[in-house]
Amino acid sequence: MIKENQEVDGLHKNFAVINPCRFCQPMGALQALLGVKGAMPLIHGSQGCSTYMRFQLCRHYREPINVASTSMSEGTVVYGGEANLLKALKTICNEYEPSLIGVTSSCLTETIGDDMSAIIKKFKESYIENSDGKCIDVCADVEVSGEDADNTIPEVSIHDLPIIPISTPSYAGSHVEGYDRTIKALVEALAQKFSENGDNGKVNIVMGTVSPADVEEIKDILETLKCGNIILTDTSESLNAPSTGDVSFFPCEGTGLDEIRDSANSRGTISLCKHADSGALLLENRYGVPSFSLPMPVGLKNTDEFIGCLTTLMELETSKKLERDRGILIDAIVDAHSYNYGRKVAIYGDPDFVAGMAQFVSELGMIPSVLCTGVSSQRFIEDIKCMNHETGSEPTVLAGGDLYDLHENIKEGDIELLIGNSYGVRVAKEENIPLVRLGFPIYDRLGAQRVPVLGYRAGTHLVDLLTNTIIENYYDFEGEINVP
Amino acid sequence: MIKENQEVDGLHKNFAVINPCRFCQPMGALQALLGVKGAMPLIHGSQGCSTYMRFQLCRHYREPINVASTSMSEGTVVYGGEANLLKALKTICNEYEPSLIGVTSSCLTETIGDDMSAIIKKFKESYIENSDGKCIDVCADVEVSGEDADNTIPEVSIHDLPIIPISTPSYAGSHVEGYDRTIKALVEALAQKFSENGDNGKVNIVMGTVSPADVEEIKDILETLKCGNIILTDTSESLNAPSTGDVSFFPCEGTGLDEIRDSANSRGTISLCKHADSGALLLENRYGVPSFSLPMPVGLKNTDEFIGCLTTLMELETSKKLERDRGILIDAIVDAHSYNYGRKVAIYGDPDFVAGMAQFVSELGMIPSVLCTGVSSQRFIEDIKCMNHETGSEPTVLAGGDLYDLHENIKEGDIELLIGNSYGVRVAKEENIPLVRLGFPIYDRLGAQRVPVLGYRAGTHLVDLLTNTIIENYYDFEGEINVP
Amino acid sequence: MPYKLFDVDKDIPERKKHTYVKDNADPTEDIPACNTKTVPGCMTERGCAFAGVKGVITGAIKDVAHVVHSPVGCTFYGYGSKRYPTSQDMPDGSKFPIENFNLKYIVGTNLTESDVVFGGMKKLRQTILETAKEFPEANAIYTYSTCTVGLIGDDMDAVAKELSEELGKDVVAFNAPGFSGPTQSKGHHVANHTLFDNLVGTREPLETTPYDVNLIGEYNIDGDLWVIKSYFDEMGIRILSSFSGDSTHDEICWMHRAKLSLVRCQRSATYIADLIEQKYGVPYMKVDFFGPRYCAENLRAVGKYFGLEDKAEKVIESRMKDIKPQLEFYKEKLKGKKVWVFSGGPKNWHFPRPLEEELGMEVIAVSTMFEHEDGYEKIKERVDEGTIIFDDPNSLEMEEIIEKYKPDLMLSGIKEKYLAHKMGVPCILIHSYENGPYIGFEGFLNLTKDIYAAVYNPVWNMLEFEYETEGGIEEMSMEETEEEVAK
Amino acid sequence: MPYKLFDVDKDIPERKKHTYVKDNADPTEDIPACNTKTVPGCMTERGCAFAGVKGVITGAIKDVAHVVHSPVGCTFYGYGSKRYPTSQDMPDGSKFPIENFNLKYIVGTNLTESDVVFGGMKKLRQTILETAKEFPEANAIYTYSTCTVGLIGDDMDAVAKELSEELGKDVVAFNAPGFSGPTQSKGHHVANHTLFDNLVGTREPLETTPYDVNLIGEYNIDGDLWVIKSYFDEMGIRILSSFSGDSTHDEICWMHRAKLSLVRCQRSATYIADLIEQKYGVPYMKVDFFGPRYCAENLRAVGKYFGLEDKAEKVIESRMKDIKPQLEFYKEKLKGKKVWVFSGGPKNWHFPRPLEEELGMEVIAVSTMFEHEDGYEKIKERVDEGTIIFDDPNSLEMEEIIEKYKPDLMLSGIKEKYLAHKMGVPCILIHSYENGPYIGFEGFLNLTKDIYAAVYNPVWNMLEFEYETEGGIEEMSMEETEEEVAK
Repeated sequence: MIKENQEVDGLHKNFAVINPCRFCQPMGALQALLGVKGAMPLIHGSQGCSTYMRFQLCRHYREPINVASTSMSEGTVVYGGEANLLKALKTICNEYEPSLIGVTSSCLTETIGDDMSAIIKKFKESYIENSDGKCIDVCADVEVSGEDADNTIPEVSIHDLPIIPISTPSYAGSHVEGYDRTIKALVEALAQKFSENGDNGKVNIVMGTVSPADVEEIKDILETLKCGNIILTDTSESLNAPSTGDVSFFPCEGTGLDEIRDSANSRGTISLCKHADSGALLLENRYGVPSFSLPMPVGLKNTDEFIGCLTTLMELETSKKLERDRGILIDAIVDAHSYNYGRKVAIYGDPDFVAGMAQFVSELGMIPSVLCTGVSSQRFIEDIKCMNHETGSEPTVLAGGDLYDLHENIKEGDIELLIGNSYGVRVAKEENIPLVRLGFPIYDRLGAQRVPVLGYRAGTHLVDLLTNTIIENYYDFEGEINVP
Repeated sequence: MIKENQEVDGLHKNFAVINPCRFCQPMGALQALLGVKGAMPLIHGSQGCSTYMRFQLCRHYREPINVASTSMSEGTVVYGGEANLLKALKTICNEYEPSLIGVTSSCLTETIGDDMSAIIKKFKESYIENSDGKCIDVCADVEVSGEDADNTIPEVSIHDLPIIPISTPSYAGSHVEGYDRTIKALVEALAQKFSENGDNGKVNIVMGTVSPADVEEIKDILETLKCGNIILTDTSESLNAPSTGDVSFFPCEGTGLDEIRDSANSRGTISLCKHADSGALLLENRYGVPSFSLPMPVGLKNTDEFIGCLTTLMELETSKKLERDRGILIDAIVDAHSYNYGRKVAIYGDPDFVAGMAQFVSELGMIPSVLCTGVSSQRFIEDIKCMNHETGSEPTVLAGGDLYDLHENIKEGDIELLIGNSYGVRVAKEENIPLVRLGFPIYDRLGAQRVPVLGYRAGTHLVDLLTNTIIENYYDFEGEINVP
Repeated sequence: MPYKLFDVDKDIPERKKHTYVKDNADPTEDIPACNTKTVPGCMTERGCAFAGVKGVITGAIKDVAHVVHSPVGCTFYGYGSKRYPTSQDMPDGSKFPIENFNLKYIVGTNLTESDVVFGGMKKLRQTILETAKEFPEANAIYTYSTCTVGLIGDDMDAVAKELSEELGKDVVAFNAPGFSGPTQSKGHHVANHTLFDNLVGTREPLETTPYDVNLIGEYNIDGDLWVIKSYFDEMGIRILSSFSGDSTHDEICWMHRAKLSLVRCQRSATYIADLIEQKYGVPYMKVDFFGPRYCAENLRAVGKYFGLEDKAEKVIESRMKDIKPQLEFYKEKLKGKKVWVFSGGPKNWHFPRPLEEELGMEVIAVSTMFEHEDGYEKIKERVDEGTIIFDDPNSLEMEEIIEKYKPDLMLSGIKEKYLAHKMGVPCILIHSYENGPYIGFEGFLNLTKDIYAAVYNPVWNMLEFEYETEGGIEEMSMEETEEEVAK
Repeated sequence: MPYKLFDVDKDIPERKKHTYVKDNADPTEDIPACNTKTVPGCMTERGCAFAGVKGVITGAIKDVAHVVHSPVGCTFYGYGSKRYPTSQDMPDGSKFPIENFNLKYIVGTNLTESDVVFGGMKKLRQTILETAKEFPEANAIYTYSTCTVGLIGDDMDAVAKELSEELGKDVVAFNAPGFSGPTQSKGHHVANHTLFDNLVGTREPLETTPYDVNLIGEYNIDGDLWVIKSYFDEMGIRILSSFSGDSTHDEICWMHRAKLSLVRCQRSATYIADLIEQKYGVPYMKVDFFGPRYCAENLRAVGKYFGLEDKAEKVIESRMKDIKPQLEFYKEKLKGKKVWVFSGGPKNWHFPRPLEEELGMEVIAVSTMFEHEDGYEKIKERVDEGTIIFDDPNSLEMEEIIEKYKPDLMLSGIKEKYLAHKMGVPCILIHSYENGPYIGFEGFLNLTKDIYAAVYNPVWNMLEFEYETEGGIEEMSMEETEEEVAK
């Protein structure tokens, strides 16, 4: 049964969103920008936006997260945000010296209609490079006395510094669109064809809103296949960083600007998140880099599809290690099956995650029964319909739903397992269903950034995790199972 | 407080062992032999021994485990086990064609006093290689008709086949000694110095009774350091095998016989299990290969010690990846600390595991409060005393204890976390303490063979695991923690 | 020639007589050789006599403390053995204070080298005394010989006798060292005789009714006993004594007072039914409650014995109404699937017909690890022509069976399960179960569901890496690109 | 020159006036500039006005449904905010049917593009009606403006008024869009006035006593309120209304009937105490219960007001007896450790003296993100000379403080915590807590334990990879070898 928000009588409510299951666009923009080495995100809006989002990101990743704000306030709202944006750009350029600034809009600045591109252009044009490489004259409201001059030269000259406007109105779409638009904006602004038929021998991978550990798994797979790659974007180190005694105010690792520039010369782009393939399509349309939008490679079939697409595109042989990992995943699924089969599962989160995970639990013999995503996506509904056709399952699909809808639909069924972020814990507790925490945010456990789901190897750990949750909750017979 | 079994008044009982915390020696022998490529273990005893042990191994690893038996019975016991052992060797040689046979004794055959070396010698001496490479004439009690002849040539000629006797009387020591004796027997029988001052540039690593995933972690570390190595013994693939459609009746991967032979030419041997360093000492004494007995590298300090010893010995620089893994472990420990500090922990299992884990939980700010090992080991007691000296903790130490002692001592304290194998679940449930399943056997969860504890990276996952168990049980406040 | 030598057994021709292929023309006595010693070095699935006593029979009793007279190993291996839960209900209506006491504790004498030299009787004595002190709630203490003890010759009966008097509670010694007999079956035999000789007739039940039965050879695996009990309760039949699932020590002692003994597992427990009949004149009936037809037939037989035919019919009717439509669904799905049954003993002749009749499956092979002649005769009776019946398989034979006959399913134990899985064949645990109970009507439905799920495990269709390029992805994608660019 | 420009701020010299280094010679009015707009692009830790209303004040009330009039983002961010648990106890002795209702649900109007163009009032109306239907147990509905709504100009008061009548329960609109004011403090102000204007005086308490107080500005973080309540209970003082920890909607409505208001968080809630005093003549007293000395002093003051001095002493004595010896132990360990306190507002002047007096720590820096002049004056009063007091720090300043002044501990929020951790400095959460409550006597002991544990986290001694070779392991080992070989 497909239930789209506000379109179906089955739902209790038609207007209210209760306990939302999606973020706003700027959050997706941050998730993308935090994988770009040296990038500073700047939210053009009220400072609450960046603070709330930093809060969510900090408590999930347990990392310092830096997001600048133009700190719009009553006075400035009336006159438009130009002065604030100019000043913010100046402050960031002088103080933080990033390699790129990603400027995202917000509901506030979209509503007042700021033309960010124009303001950025103005900033660059009216920017006067004084003797010490700082910009000082753009913002008329600031006086700079001589004593405040500094001789440090920013690593990137402000002339050359990419300052990329990204339109992310919070009142449309969700963080998924925000992520998509950001990837697109990055390649649009930076990618360059270096020669007519140039081929850098690499594959571009658009990751989607996955965990750093997922990026690491994909990079490991690419490494074992000896496949050159450009990851869009690579959060694997920036959002799972070691303690070193130092702190960085933007990703000190991640996708380099040169890599993004080079993405136009790749042999193809694989988007592991169908909802984030706009960048890939742009590269295809503008530079002829073929684009492949795949299901999130969770579990056997979807990973097979990724590996198949990748090896075909890049003309690679699969590796022995990958084959072994695949065999171990099969082994785990087989051994786990008697615990798992027929278990009804509810999954909520981003559309590609939910679709991928639904396919995976089907492979385990479970029954995906309630699928909820906050995003109202036809593509998602198609994916689920296609999966239904193959697996014969008929889940209740909430596209554009919220956690309240999820809860209402769970009350109706005999759900035995819940998969999603920490916000579902209240549903889980009330219905006494175990919750496997996957997705974003996970704020009530440690190490969310270290839990991967993509690829065969992560799939095996996921089998162990899901099965052990089932055993813990439904099988414990004096702690003994299957003692012959 | 140190309590040694049968020596201290504090214990309720002086004779009975209730719910044992150790296996018998042959089990340790199997754990070692299952990491040798092509090795067939043969238990010289009643068939119950091999069946019971296979059962324990199967349900832990969820893999087919093959262990042959000489199937001693009433009749044969009276006359000694020679006939059965000869027949069993013949059957194995002809039927299974292994690359090595490890013959372990049992309480039965030790009690009747079989001289296994002599019997094996007799088997080899009286062995007649007939035209088809099979041995037929050794066992007088069997008639072989012409039609049963076979033309298959065994891969290893029986003349050259190493058949190694390992004395593992079940009524002395434990599986830990059995493991130790087996490693020693393997190198004693096989290791050869190829040249006087020969140095193969490799390090020997004695793993101890750890999980396949632990071996994999150690191999990964050695690989990142580009350090040639001989693993004694390597269960990483044999006990975590993929589904391929085929089945093997002995480890199809693992330490090769050539590697064991070459171990005499290594630059040193590091035993990651102090109780299994007899093989290393033999190599030291006989071939001058220096031996280092280290604590099990669980957590920061112990892994530092391993890496320090390894890099010093092998004159290596530490790798960037290792440094990053170490930094991430520190990061995790720091972030986890407010949940963990002051938590009282009880740990049970093999002595090196308990000592290593006690050190690790101390690093997390936890208090190792009850430490129980089934092995009555002075070396273990020294390790714990040494740790106490450094950390200031004063755990109750049960050396040679059982799970009943453990339970009695837990009732006295305010233990908040239990770490050990599945048998502790009854204690955990009765006292309502969460159990983190580590060690052997783990029969009531899936994927025990895929849970590593050694090295920095595994340490980080262990921090996540332990901390999340603490959070799950002691912190859940409507699923929210630390919401500012 | 009804006997067959597996290809892999060319070098152990003595295995040939253990493998029989059913031919309807053969005389009844043509069955596999069985209950003989395993060829040394063969990878047998058999256990030892100690396992037969403690692991199968006595371990299921809820209120007894078990002392294994052994080095530490046997004690460990005997700990937390079969999955036979117990309730805390005692015959007098009280509650036993510890839940699943039978699974929670095992005691050992921890024999060491000096005991081997000087004898272990003193240690046994002290250990039993400590056991009595640590577990005052235990209503009896059972103690077990093992290989070492069998060799050093400790007189366990003497210790047991002495301590029974000293402690004022029964202490019973079981003399079945691991090396006794060719299989665990020897242990069953010893356990039956020891319990009969020492206990049966030593206590009187609190009350008796005309409908009292001994349910013998039912160990309550995954709650099987409780399924049968629910049928009997509805019929008005009372289980006076269970031997030994969810049983108490006292129940064993008053088995002689039942009106009828019912023998469920006829391999492990016919002995005691025989002995009770001989000594006390209590008749016994062999019963089979696996599969709806056998279950119905046997409930009718028991009902008839007590004049409770109507009540038996009611039980049968109500249960069949529930399961029949579902079984029909599954039969449609499982029709023609090939199955290999490999159990310890009687399940090998309990299951083949139900699998064929109710589910349309084809039993291609049956093997057992400790069955005797009488069991093999029953197996042979209940399988179709061509079915392979073999005794005490080794691992190579198992591989050959799977490779050559390609069963769609195996029913066996955990040691065999992962071999089957590695070879791509689903395996359902049949000693303990997957999602049991498996007995009776609803139990057979449970088994059926497990079978269906295992056979239709979606992963079987994904074993091979497959990637459909649909005519070449690159080409296709590039075309699209060109189209889009052309717009 | 009491003001200081951080090295990192050379290009934003306007930051200088926000950073003050205490000099005892300075006049009182020398404090950091505060409560002004953040420099755009500075990495501020400040939040917005909506957070100030819902996240701080109204979200703690247990029986109210919250409707955020916003695009989905603000609704999500406002969901499950501060860690303020609520009991299910209602003033009339009944139980509110849903546990922690205040944390469990948030409702949003899900504004989209067309609402931005055509206005969102209709949607707000419909959403509130649905909320009333879905949560019939809610005793009131509060609805919140956000940035978008502030710009498109929806008249939320009109909707609230209309629906209050239609639904027969209070619907209250809070007009504090995110962009209002320089910090979340603006939201506190709006919340105070809105609650006062709309609710206070609209209901009468079920009963009154001579010892009724309003406890204002106590939000029950990690159960702080319940600690204070236990003291008051022992003293015979009743919390008539809590503003707003574990409070009910009705309690707010009858705040005018208390005999005395006690203001705990004087930044976020003095407004309403003032308003109640002005309109209803209920006097108020500013109180501080953090740290044993302040807590004792303030309990005495409250006791004195009600003539309950003896009872106050009893409470103080009993608690001090418990915690004093422990505090002495920790003081010995924490003496001289340097701490930087960075809280939202008042905790910055609640904590420095207790940390110094009770634990011997040295407060090297204090910073706040939304404090006003009066708060900074109090901070200044309570810190030693040389302490850096700075307003609205940015991330580079935080790095500089840590690098230059090397605090042993930071007290702050979660966004700052991981920055500190990365730099090797332990950080204790002070908005919500680590292992709270932190208020009162036992709460201060909790804080102390958390501090001790954080400072003495064993991992701080292991940051550097160290390996002691003790004169070269290879050599040593080889010697041993030779000895052994020589034997």
